[in-house]
Amino acid sequence: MTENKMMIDIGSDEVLSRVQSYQQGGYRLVQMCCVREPAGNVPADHLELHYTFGRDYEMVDLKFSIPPGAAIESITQIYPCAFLYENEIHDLYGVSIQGINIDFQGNFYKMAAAHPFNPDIEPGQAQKEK
Amino acid sequence: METLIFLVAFPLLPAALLLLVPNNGVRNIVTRGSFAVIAAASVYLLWQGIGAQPAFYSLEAGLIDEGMFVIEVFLSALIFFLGVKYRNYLTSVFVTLQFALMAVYEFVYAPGVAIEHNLFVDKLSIIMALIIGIIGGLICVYALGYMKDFHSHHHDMKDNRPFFFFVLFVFLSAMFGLVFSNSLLWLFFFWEVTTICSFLLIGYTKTPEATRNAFRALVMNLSGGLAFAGAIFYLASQGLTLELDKLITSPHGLVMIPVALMCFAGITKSAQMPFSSWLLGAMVAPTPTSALLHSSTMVKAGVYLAIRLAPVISGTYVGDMVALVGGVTFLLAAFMAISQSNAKRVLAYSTISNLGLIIVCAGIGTAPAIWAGIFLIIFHAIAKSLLFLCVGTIEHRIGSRDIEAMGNMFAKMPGMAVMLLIGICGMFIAPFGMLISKWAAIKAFLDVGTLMSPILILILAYGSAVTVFFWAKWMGKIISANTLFAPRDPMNDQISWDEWFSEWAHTVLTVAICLAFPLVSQWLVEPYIAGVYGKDFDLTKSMYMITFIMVVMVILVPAISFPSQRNSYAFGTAYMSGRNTYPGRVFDGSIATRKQATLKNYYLQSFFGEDKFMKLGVVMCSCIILIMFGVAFI
Amino acid sequence: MAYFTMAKDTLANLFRKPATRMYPSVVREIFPATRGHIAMDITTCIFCGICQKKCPTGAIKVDRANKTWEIERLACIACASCSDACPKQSLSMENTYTGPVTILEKPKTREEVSGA
Amino acid sequence: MSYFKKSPWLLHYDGSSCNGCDIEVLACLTPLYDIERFGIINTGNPKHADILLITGGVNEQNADIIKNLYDQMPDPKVVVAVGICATSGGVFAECYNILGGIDKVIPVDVYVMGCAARPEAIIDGVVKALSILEEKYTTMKQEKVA
Amino acid sequence: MTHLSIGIAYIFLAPLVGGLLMGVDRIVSARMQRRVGPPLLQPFYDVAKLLQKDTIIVNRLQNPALVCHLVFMIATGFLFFEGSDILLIIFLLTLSAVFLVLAAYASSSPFSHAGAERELILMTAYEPMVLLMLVGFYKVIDSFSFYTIVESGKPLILYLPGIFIGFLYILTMKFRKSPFDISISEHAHQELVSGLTSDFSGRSIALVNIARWYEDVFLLGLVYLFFSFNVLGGIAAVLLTYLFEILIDNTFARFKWEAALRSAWIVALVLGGGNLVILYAFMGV
Amino acid sequence: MEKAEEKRHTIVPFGPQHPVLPEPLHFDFVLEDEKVVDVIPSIGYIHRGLEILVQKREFTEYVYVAERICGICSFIHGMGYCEAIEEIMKISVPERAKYLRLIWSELSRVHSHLLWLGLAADAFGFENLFMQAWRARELVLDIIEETTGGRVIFGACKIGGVRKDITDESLKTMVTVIDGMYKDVRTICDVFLNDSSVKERLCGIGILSREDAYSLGAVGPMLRASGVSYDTRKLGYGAFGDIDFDIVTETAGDCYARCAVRVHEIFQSFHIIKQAISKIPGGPISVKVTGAPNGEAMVRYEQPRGEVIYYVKANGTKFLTRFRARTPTFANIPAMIQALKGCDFADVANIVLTIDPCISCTER
Ligand code: NFV
Ligand code: SF4
Ligand code: SF4
Ligand code: SF4
Repeated sequence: MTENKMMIDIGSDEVLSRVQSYQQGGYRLVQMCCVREPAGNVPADHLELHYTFGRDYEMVDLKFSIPPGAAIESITQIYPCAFLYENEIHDLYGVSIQGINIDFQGNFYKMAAAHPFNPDIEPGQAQKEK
Repeated sequence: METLIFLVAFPLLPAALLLLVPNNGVRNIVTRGSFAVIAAASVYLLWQGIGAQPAFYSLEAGLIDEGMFVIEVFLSALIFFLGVKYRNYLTSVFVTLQFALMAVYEFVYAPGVAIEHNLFVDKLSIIMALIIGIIGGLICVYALGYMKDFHSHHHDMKDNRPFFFFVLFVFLSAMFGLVFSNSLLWLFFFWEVTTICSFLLIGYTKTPEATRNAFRALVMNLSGGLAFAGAIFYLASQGLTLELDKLITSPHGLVMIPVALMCFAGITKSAQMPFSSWLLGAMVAPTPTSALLHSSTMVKAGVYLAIRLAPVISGTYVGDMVALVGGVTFLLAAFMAISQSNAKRVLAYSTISNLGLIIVCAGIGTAPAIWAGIFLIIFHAIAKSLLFLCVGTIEHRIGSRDIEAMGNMFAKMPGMAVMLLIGICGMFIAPFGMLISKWAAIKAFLDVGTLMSPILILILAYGSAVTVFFWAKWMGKIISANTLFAPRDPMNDQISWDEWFSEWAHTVLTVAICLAFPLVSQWLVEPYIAGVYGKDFDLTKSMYMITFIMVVMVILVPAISFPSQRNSYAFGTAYMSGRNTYPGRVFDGSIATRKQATLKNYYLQSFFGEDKFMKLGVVMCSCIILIMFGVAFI
Repeated sequence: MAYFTMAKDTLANLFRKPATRMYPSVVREIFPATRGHIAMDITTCIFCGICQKKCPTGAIKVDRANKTWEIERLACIACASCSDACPKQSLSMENTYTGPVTILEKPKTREEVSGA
Repeated sequence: MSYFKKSPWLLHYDGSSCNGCDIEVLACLTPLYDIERFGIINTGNPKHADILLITGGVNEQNADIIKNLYDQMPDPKVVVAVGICATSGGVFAECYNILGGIDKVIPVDVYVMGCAARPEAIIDGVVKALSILEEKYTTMKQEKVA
Repeated sequence: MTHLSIGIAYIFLAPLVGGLLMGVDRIVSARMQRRVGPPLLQPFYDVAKLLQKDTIIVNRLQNPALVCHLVFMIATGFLFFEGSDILLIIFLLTLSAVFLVLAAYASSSPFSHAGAERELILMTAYEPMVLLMLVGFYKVIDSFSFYTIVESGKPLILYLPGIFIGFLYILTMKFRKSPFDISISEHAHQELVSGLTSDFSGRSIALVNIARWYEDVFLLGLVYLFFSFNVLGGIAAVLLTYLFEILIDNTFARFKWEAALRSAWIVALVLGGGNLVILYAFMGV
Repeated sequence: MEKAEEKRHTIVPFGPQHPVLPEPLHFDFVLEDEKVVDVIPSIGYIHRGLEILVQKREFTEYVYVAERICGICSFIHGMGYCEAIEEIMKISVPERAKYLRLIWSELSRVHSHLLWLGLAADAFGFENLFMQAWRARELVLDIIEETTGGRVIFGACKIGGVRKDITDESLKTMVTVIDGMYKDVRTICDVFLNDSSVKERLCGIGILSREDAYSLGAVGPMLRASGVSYDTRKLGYGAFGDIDFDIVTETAGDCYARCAVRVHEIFQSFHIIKQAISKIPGGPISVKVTGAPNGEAMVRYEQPRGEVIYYVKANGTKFLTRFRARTPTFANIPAMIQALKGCDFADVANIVLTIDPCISCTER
């Protein structure tokens, strides 16, 4: 069996509808993660988010980038188990994610640094925006 | 004889006074004074009775009988009316039937019946009189303080204390009458009065729930009364004796039917399954009522009758069935007590359970069984009353009668906690009363001589095992601590003198009776049994010594080791899996919260669920009762 | 119902020799490949500093100018990255582990190692 | 005469370790190493323990836990830091969330090196800790007398 | 008089025997697991150490309760070997156990609390069987005294095989062995940490351990009664029983409280009750 | 009337220090008697933040850090990291190295599963079984130590291949040792699968339905025990393409099924190792790596606990932009919480352990 995986760039506005369609297509959430130094022509202080879905041995990675300090919608309404990833992204990168079903309010990891992967963002800024 | 009449009649005096003079000061004085008089009189009765033979008296009955009949008519009419008013027609039906039976008796048979002795006193009566006089009296004193608080807590309820105390004292009077009556007619009369008194007390608060439960109690007890009336009717119609002493010495075959009927009455009154629900329902009443019903009066009337009848039914199938009803009730009520967190309900189930054991003893009816049964009555009355009083006081202080709310009691109300602990110890811990009786009961069951023996032993084995569970967890709750040094509850000091007095008196009695039980046995119980069974009976004397030492140890070892601990060890916080802890068992919880680790007892609902066992018990006991009647008629 | 499935073996174990290695009274021979601790042959070292660069924990400090080479044992994870990279084979991975130290023996400064 | 040498009870807490040392500590309990030979019991409860065995470093979140566990142990007690992470933070020393070795929050008596620390090394470490434990008991007793 | 001196001897020797037995237990267990295990005297070392260690308490009531636990445990065994009424002694045993539970309640951490509850469940589970056993003794020997039973020379085991097996079953609970070690554990294999003893330290645990030695000897005394017709055989049987309990300990997963309670009750009913009924039916009533 | 139910809720802090949890993990349990009514987990006790070290360590040294994500599944972390870099740099690893990686990764699966069996036995109170499982595990550790030089941290992988070769002789002895282990492990596993007292504690406990397991994103034995046949090894990464094996699945979805899956996987791994040994080609074990990676890659492997995902992003320097590991335990946590609801307190340890939680992997 050969590996069947792809990475798709999408706009940040189509995230929810895309995720929805994967959910309906029987995909499950494989992972979500965040990168600070996006590639391509996106400004350097943007964050790039990866939402990965899988069905059987097929894997699809949705990539989109958001400007610093932007808030995004949670996908826990679609994939309830996403709360772990979202809380993690929030804590590590300071991305404020709205409407997480189990929101740890920034207490997912208790850390010395507020948002260690994204030192630019003011500590607590993410919470304030909510 | 004068003492007997005095005891029956005297309580009516304060009753009348309290009803007519609704003044708090007067009530306090009258109640305390009457307690002193009644208690003194019952002790005097003991003084007279020790060493004496049972005494039988014939009172010129004509007028009294007539008077009783009139009262009975009046009461029946009242109940009939109430039944109709509250649409509780079953009550009316029962009372009508009962009245019809008695009326027929009165007009058809009464003239032909000669009653030789209508009053009597023997050692059992003395024991009962002491319980009624001292424990019942103490409860009345307690009620002074309690009811005052009660009405200051419940403004929505009408303060009808004069009436309440009136009923209390009438109740005592009726109980005295009940234990001194040799004439079944009189016995029946007092029997019915206690039924009505309890009805009035349960319904005291007049809430819908109270009224409903009062009627339930009434209906169930009336059904017993009906059976009692039937027994009298049968006896009279067959030309048999209507005297208790003669009845229990008459040849078995003839009297089996009325005796079975009377046992049934006893079963209803002592809240055995399937009739236990009335006693549970009675919990809505103010605590003195519960204490009274559970310890010294009402239910004790039921077991008293059963113990009295024991010689007749002993060794018969009727006796076996009675024992089985008691056994099943004993077992299942104990099971159900596990699933309760409401302190009063736990107490209620434990009462039902213990009464069940007494009924078993009565049903077995051998000399050792009766010994055990009588001691169960004594110990249970004292300890259970103590527990009710404590729970009542605590409820007013902490605003809850839930066991789970009683954590930290030792720090907040040390005195109360000690009393409660002693009361609980009295119910199940080794050298204390209930366990001595249980020990005797096991020995008694060993030698029953039929297959009843292993059955009852099994029942007892399981029943007492669960007893440990629900009492011990309650004790645990009391001594567990939320914080190291909780401030004393300021409310502690507001507990009224009457309550304190009554509770401490109970506490002292609980311990004292354990130390003194050899004397009680020698002076009262053994002579009674010797009298009834005609043979000398004596329990291993060596046991006295051991229990004595044990009681002393149970009191002394904690008393010595506790103060010696005072400052020798460092205090620390409890282990919380390494999470940070703060005073009061608070810890750092998930998601940056701070929580209190709550310690709740287990109720094992899935295992010892109330519904399940209640249904089972009702069905089983109903069947057993039917069989009992079946074998009685055959 | 299959209780006591382990009973036979358990009883047999009573008569077997325990599997225990009686350390410390009997010391087992350590596999030659085991990564125990880093040994240094200071005589061959050219103080190039490659080992310092390759060390993932920064346990090695090489001072080119003063020609010193130091290792902090309490930071070394025995990964053998340094010894793999050393151009002179001055470093080698020995298979004996470093013993525990008490608070008193804990080096206040970086332990100087020359030779062993 | 003190019996601490004969009956040291362990509490093992896994700090921010990678599990490597953690499972090696557990391996010490098992037949091949069987530290019960020395009378050691893994109690899992600070209130019973004499020796606190910590693997892994200290991070922001478990610093309190470690302190708390240490406080809940009755005297005399010793602390053994097992593995490089516990002694110095090891390979993670530079991570943002690692404060360093165990000695950053509680006093450590014995350091066991190795990544992962070998069971033999752990046994050595515990044995070494025993004499310290005994010393501590002696001083404790003297203090009590004084 | 000799009975009294045996009783007194119990007070002094029981901890020695109990401690040694526990030492043997630990070694045998270890061997069964292919380990070497601790020295034979390890239990004594442990207690000696615990006595030297500091004690931290959470509640002032916990140590007095433990003292009571120990005192009544000693009293239980003393009276037993002194020849008093066993029925009464069993109540005393319960009393002692209740004090242990109370101590755990007093120390009031979530784990000791749950341990206390579970211990109560265990007590509920084993108590019927204990009572049935005594009744069985009584039925056969007509006495509740250790010495009358011993002197009767009757092979109780032949009369009470069901009861003996039932007793073995609950003995596992009393010895706190797997599968019934649900309320207490000194080894760290417990969702309840150390269960009852979670919040005891130093001296408190020492008290618990010593009481346990006394208890073990007393329980083995009960086992001995079944085989008392032959002294040597009896002692051998007791040791075999102990060995068997260790084997059970090493071949079972821990039960949950519900399984413990239910199974113990069923065993008591079927084996204990059945044996009794047969006794009553055949031995005449 | 008071609300009886709420009054009876016991709140118990469970962990981070708890004898049945080998690793720090905390739950606030809300219990009624011993029934779990609610559970709130909290993690972060092992969060080290090692992913950020890619910015401080050269990518060639980072493999030592990656290996120390976890001491149980250490090898595959190192290997996964290397393969992700190799994918970006388009390095083709020598065949022999692929086979060696496969052998070690399967050995690490065996040791991890045996370790788990022991811990699980401990959780349901079977001390003897715990001891025996760990005794057997030492045999695997010996093989590992002999061939890699480390007992739990292998340190055998590097970018471009492996650091150590296994001699043919060693491979032969490996086969005999494995053959010898069969019987030993069989007796232990038989107890797990057949003993009634064990079954009592495992069967019907912590049931996770197929749907839940799938939609909550469970992976590994947790997923396979619920009847989903999914095993990343089937992707044929490394040398797995040449290996013949079937995915182990169970359908019950309870603790017993998860246990059974792991038990069968142990034997499967033995089988795979033997196959690999019989097929292993000769040749070099590594290629030289020059330059620095640039690009991104997302790869997945089958860890003992399930599918692990590595995402690596490089920018052409020696320091990577981002390394991320999504570990199987992380993915299994929602499923675990689901399985915990309504269970008995006594089963908590069982259920938590049947996901084989590895917190150091989870939190990195
Ligand atoms: N979770 C996890 Fe691991 C595994 N298997 C890895 O990715 O153990 Ni620590
Ligand atoms: S790499 Fe080798 S030669 Fe260079 S400094 Fe280090 S030890 Fe010396
Ligand atoms: S072995 Fe590893 S950690 Fe130790 S000094 Fe060498 S490179 Fe550094
Ligand atoms: S010292 Fe090494 S093996 Fe031990 S915990 Fe730290 S990284 Fe893991």
